[in-house]
Amino acid sequence: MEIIRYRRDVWGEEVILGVSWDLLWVVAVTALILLAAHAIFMAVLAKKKAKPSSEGPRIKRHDAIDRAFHWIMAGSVLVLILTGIAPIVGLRISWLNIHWIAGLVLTFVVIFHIIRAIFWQDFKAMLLGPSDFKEPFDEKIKPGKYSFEQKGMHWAMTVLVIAVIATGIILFLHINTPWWNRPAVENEATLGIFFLLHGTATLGLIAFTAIHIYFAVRPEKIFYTRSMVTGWISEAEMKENHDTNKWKPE
Amino acid sequence: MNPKLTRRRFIKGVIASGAAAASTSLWYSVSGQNRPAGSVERLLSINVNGQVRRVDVSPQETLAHTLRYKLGLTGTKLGCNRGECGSCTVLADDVNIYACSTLTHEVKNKAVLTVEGLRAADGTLHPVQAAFIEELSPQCGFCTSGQIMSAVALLNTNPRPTREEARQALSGNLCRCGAYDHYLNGVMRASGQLS
Amino acid sequence: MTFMHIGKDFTPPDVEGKVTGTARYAEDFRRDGMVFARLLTSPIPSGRVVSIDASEALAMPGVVGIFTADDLPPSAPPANPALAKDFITYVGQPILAVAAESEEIAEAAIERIAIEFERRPFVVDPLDTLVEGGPDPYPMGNTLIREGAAAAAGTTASGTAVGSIKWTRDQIASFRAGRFPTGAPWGEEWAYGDVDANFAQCTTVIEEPFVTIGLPHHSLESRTGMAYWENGKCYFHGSLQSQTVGHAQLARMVDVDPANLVFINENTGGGFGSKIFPYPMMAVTGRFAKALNRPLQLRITRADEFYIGSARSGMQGWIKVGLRDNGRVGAVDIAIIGDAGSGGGASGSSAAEHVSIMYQPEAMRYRGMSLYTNTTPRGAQRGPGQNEMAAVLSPIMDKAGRQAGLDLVELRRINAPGPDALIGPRQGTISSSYYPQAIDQAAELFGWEAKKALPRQISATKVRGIGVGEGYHSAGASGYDGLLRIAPDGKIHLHTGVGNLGTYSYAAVLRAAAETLQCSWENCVIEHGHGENHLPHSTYQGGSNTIFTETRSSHVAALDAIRKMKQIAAADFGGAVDDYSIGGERVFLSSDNSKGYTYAEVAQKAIELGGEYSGQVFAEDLNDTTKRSVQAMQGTGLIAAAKDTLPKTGTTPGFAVAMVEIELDTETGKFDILDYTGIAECGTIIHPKGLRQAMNGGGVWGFGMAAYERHVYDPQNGLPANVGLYQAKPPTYLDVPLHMKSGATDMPDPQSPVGSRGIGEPSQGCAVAALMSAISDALDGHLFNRTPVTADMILNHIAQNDFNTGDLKTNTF
Amino acid sequence: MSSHDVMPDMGLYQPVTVEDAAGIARQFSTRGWLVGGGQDTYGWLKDRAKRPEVLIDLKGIESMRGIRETADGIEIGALVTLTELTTNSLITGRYSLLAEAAGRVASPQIRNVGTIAGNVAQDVRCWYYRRGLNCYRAGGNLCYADTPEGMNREHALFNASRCVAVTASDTGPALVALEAQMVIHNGSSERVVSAENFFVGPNIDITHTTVLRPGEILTAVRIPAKWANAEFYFEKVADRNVWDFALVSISAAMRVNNGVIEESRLVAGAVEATPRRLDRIEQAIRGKARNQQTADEVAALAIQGARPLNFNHFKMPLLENLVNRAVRGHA
Repeated sequence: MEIIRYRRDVWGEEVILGVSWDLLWVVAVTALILLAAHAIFMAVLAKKKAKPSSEGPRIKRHDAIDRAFHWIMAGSVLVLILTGIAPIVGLRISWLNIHWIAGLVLTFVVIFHIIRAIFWQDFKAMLLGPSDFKEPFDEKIKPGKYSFEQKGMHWAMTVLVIAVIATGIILFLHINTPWWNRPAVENEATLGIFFLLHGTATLGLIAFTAIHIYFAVRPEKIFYTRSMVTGWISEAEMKENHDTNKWKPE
Repeated sequence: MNPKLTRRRFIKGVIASGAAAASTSLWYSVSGQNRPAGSVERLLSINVNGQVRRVDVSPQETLAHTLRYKLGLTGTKLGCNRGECGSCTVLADDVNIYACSTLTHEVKNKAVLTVEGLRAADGTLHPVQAAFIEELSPQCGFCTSGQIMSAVALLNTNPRPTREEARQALSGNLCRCGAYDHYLNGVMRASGQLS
Repeated sequence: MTFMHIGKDFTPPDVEGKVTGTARYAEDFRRDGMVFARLLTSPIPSGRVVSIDASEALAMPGVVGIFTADDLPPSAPPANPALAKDFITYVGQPILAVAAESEEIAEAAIERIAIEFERRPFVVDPLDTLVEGGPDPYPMGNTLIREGAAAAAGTTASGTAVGSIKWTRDQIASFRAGRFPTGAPWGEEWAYGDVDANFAQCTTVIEEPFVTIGLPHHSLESRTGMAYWENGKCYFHGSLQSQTVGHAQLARMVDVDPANLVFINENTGGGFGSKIFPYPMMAVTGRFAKALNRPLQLRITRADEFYIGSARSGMQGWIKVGLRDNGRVGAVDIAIIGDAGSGGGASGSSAAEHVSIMYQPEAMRYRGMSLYTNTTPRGAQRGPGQNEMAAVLSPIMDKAGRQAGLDLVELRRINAPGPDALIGPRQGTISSSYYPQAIDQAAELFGWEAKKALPRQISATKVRGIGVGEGYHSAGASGYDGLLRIAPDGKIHLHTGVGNLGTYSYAAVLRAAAETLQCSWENCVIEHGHGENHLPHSTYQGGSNTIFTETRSSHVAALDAIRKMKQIAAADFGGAVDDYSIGGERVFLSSDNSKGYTYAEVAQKAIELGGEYSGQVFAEDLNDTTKRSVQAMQGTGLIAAAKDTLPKTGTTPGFAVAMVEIELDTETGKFDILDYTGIAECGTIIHPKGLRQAMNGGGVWGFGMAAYERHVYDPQNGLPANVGLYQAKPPTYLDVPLHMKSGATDMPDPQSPVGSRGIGEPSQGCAVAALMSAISDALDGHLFNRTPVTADMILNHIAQNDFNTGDLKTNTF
Repeated sequence: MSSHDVMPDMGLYQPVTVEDAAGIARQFSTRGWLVGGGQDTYGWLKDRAKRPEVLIDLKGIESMRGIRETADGIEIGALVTLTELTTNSLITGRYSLLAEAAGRVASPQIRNVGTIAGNVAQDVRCWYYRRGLNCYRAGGNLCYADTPEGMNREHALFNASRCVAVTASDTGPALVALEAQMVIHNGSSERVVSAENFFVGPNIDITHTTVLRPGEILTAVRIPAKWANAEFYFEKVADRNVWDFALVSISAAMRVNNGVIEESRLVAGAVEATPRRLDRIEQAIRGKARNQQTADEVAALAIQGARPLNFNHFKMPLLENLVNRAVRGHA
């Protein structure tokens, strides 16, 4: 199996076309196996804890605007993944326009989110410090607003999304759009590297999206998902999962 | 202009491992190795100019190649080897085709007629041949065999074509010398319409 | 004058082989142990070979060898190397050849060869290299420098170098906009008369830019060669237009003594100027065969033929023409940038010469240059210079004529070159001309006046256009050798070193010898096409040149035979040589025809006498090739060999005039040619069917150049877009008229013993010019100022789209 | 630069049933190549621009031959040659549009061998792509034709999504006009796709021109009786009249009653990657008289949405003019 797709062009030069889409199946199968293993582990071996009640006082976890951001982003990422892999898996849809429009949506919401997170939100709450790394290994340590896993997922997603956006914009500049005509490609090899990066980042994004969705629907975590819809978690849920010294909700 | 001044490596070579496998089996596959089961037999009997000839034909071999390289019938010319000129025109079951764009295996059950097979048993020229001489139809002659074969195919089905029908029928034969008018005169003469 | 043979049809001996398939061309020959070679060609338009790794290919079973530029004598730009190494200058340029037991193996081996290239800047449009700062096609520059007269026009023999020439951006912009660029340097220049003073006397003066695009020859037989060496002799099966004129050159190329080179070339599948002389690839065939010590066939594919098979030069130019109030052309000023491709020569000067002869301007100035581009090498193609000039000139002259209120045929008639016409920068004379009569003959046969009166609009979407066009080419030389042998069996062996490229002139010219000898054609045997047939040094066969030149050679050989026969007869029967006559294939005493010999008897006598009669002694002024042939035949009959030293003055012209009527569909941009009439002015007709072939074939070539064929290159990567025949678009049966009319003045040229001149090139020039004029006429005199004019250009013009015309771009649109 | 012209070494299968052929095709998937007449195939292979390992010659499959009448129209076997289409009385009698289109393909010899299936399934024409350049359609990341300096006179006006190549088929547009159905067999089952949906553009699948997937074989083309003996118009404009691909072609079928167009199908060739149905024209002429006036009124609709490249602007007036002719009914 190859990792990178090459092709020898008529000038005899080996040009990188992009990531090998065989890896898509590797990623999909690997993610599936790992998640299935986790599910089985949780179902069979893990200590069953009582689920904290969702009744009682409600603690605000996400502003409406942040929830909207999350879901727009989620939607655009899913659309991007779907339209991006459609031609690879042989799904015959007119994907490209949807893909770049979704890409633009994603880009705008990400920019919005970055600005908002830096200036108006508790940016520190998401920072991943050295102390956070003790958290998974010590049951006594509870996180602040965001758990180690949540922070990890956030930053992984941040890196991947920025990577797909950055490479995606470069690729976007190479197609015809309502605003410009594509230029002549001066260097096919460089373009190929951007396709490779875009593809690689996509594979990562697919894997992390799968993990994210999996955890989002796990019974012990689903209240977070609910909070992403409704904005609140219960006080019981908060106390069970968070250190109130570190997270002081309004 | 976008001069690319970088030194770049050029390797005319194996595009993909699959292609490499295909081409390595090239010549020594004559002995029959590397042939997937169920594919065609190499040893063929083909009917050319009324004679059944036994030939060893590789699966991808074109009829023009077999005629010229294996059977010594060099009257069939290769002008382009791409179906773009008509110099290789032969008849397969009386239908004019481009021998360069036909696999020999495709015509194994057909009667192939080339320019060498047109003379009568007593050596008399075919009427098209005689008429082409009379009209001095060929110039350089490289396309002539093909022109003749298309004319023969036409007259087999339409013994008295109009000049327009003749040029339609011969239109798959390019003449770089531009002797079209003269070939048409030849067809008209061969069909007894010019004297 | 009544002739026995001249002006009568005959069946050339090679026709039967062509219709039965037995005529053999170079690639039809096989030899025991023969290996097959194939070329690896460059994917890059400009650069050099850094390294070649053929180890993998050479290790393949069945691969017998590789041949690279290192195996050839060194060559320097602008010479066109057979195999490139340090100077790759076009996509498709051969880099190396691989030989193997089969073609399949050779092709597979080519894919296993690793080459490292270094790229250099490249350019596909001459104006892009001419502009300051523009890329150069060679590292040392962009233009051909002809050092002295050593290099004849259109060739790149020794005496040439690559120099550099640049214009400012303003000068380029001005030229592209159709104005003469002030202060710009040129490569060559000539003038006669006072141009400015003559313009001042003109009442109609027009200035127009023009562009013509090169096109490949695409001879249907590619330049495949096969060679083998036996006992120190090289046997070479090749495809050339000329059989013997290039013998010494070919011998040098394959590195063999000329006496040990046997060149075999009975049939040539088209040449059109691209096979006049030995071409570089022949060196590879001959030397590779020697290196391997095996018979070797180097087959040239259709794509290879596009790359190395030569092409017409393109022109980007500007012309200013002035008419006096009597319709005479008073002055012409013309500037031409020629696209020489890679290592070729452009033909601007001969283009200008066309203007000078066809319109006889009182004063004229030409400025030009030949620029290289990273496109295929250019060389002579059917009237190089003259024919593309004819094409663009015709509608421009129509415009001037219309402005001056002249009928367009009348305009040509007023300026037509008559017998006292002058030509070119030196204003030399011509041998004869009946061209004004040819115009009248054409107008009569075509019905010009009647067609002119017809309505332009045929229907709502169809318009009629009529046009007249003129073609010219120099049509004859002198100084070549004639050779014949009368055998003791009475057969007259007529030897010729003229090539057989399909015009049948190789045979037709020998009929001049039969005519002089007053012998029956049936008793003549033509010896040609094979070095072992003992051939004389004959002219190079550049179409038109053969008939005039070689009827003279044939004639002098026949005169030599007659002299010798009379001497033999006089010696035996008494009396003076002048008392003897010939007739009925006998030489006899004029006063008593019983005293004499048959040709058979005189041949036997010649053998007995020896000496000059049967080739033991021969004239010193014969060419070495002829001498060798005479020596090889000594004692086999009466040998007559002579060099043509008959008087010759001035240029021998070939003229043709054509008239075309088209029906142009304004909704599709397509047109049908309703009438094509071509009249040749080529002296006496020697072979009517051959002449019709030349006229009609030239007509088809003219249509191709006018409407279909051209080079297209991608400026981004230097790739040619239309390598294959289906993309190059030579005209087919359905692109030419169903009937083509032709004729000739049939008046004798005094400098040919039978009165004949050639017509191969003018037959195309008149056709392309007439068609260009007819297209322009159909569109109310619109000038495209270019060839070809394709359907898209016509559509764009009608739709008032200003896209892709103008700007003088060549090769890229 | 490749100047090869000898066929590369490869395997050849000559199955005699559709099932066997589909089986072999499935087995080799993208390494196999279906051959009918082969007139587009061999050039690809000689150029080494496509490198399948085996050829699957379908010509031995009898069930894919012949032209049959069916309850609703006719069925044309995939192996029916273009010449047969021009001579068969069912076609020349009822569907002369198809006969005319087939008669303008390439050259007589190619029509004698080339099949209807091959003509519709042939790959697009783009000289860059056909030279083996690494373009989108060849699986690469760029287009050489649609660039500021690209030589794209023959390329697309419409719906170019990255790739600007056009369909080369003359019969494809005629079949779309006739509402043909394409019968596709995968060895075990059959599916039927309308001609209109049979062709796919680069926006949907940039490396294929039809819906055929590896292992699938186009076995027949069905033409419904609906358009039998309708009024037809076909015209192909190409540089040369032989061996040339359309610059633009038009195929039209109309039902005309008392001079009024009741229903019509107009399809243009060589203006995009697939045959282009001109539905705006069809709607605009419904209920109108078939005459010059109607033609002049509607023709401009044909080029709405056209996006010309550097050198193909001429295709706009050409398409408009051909639509005009088709609507008015004469050249």
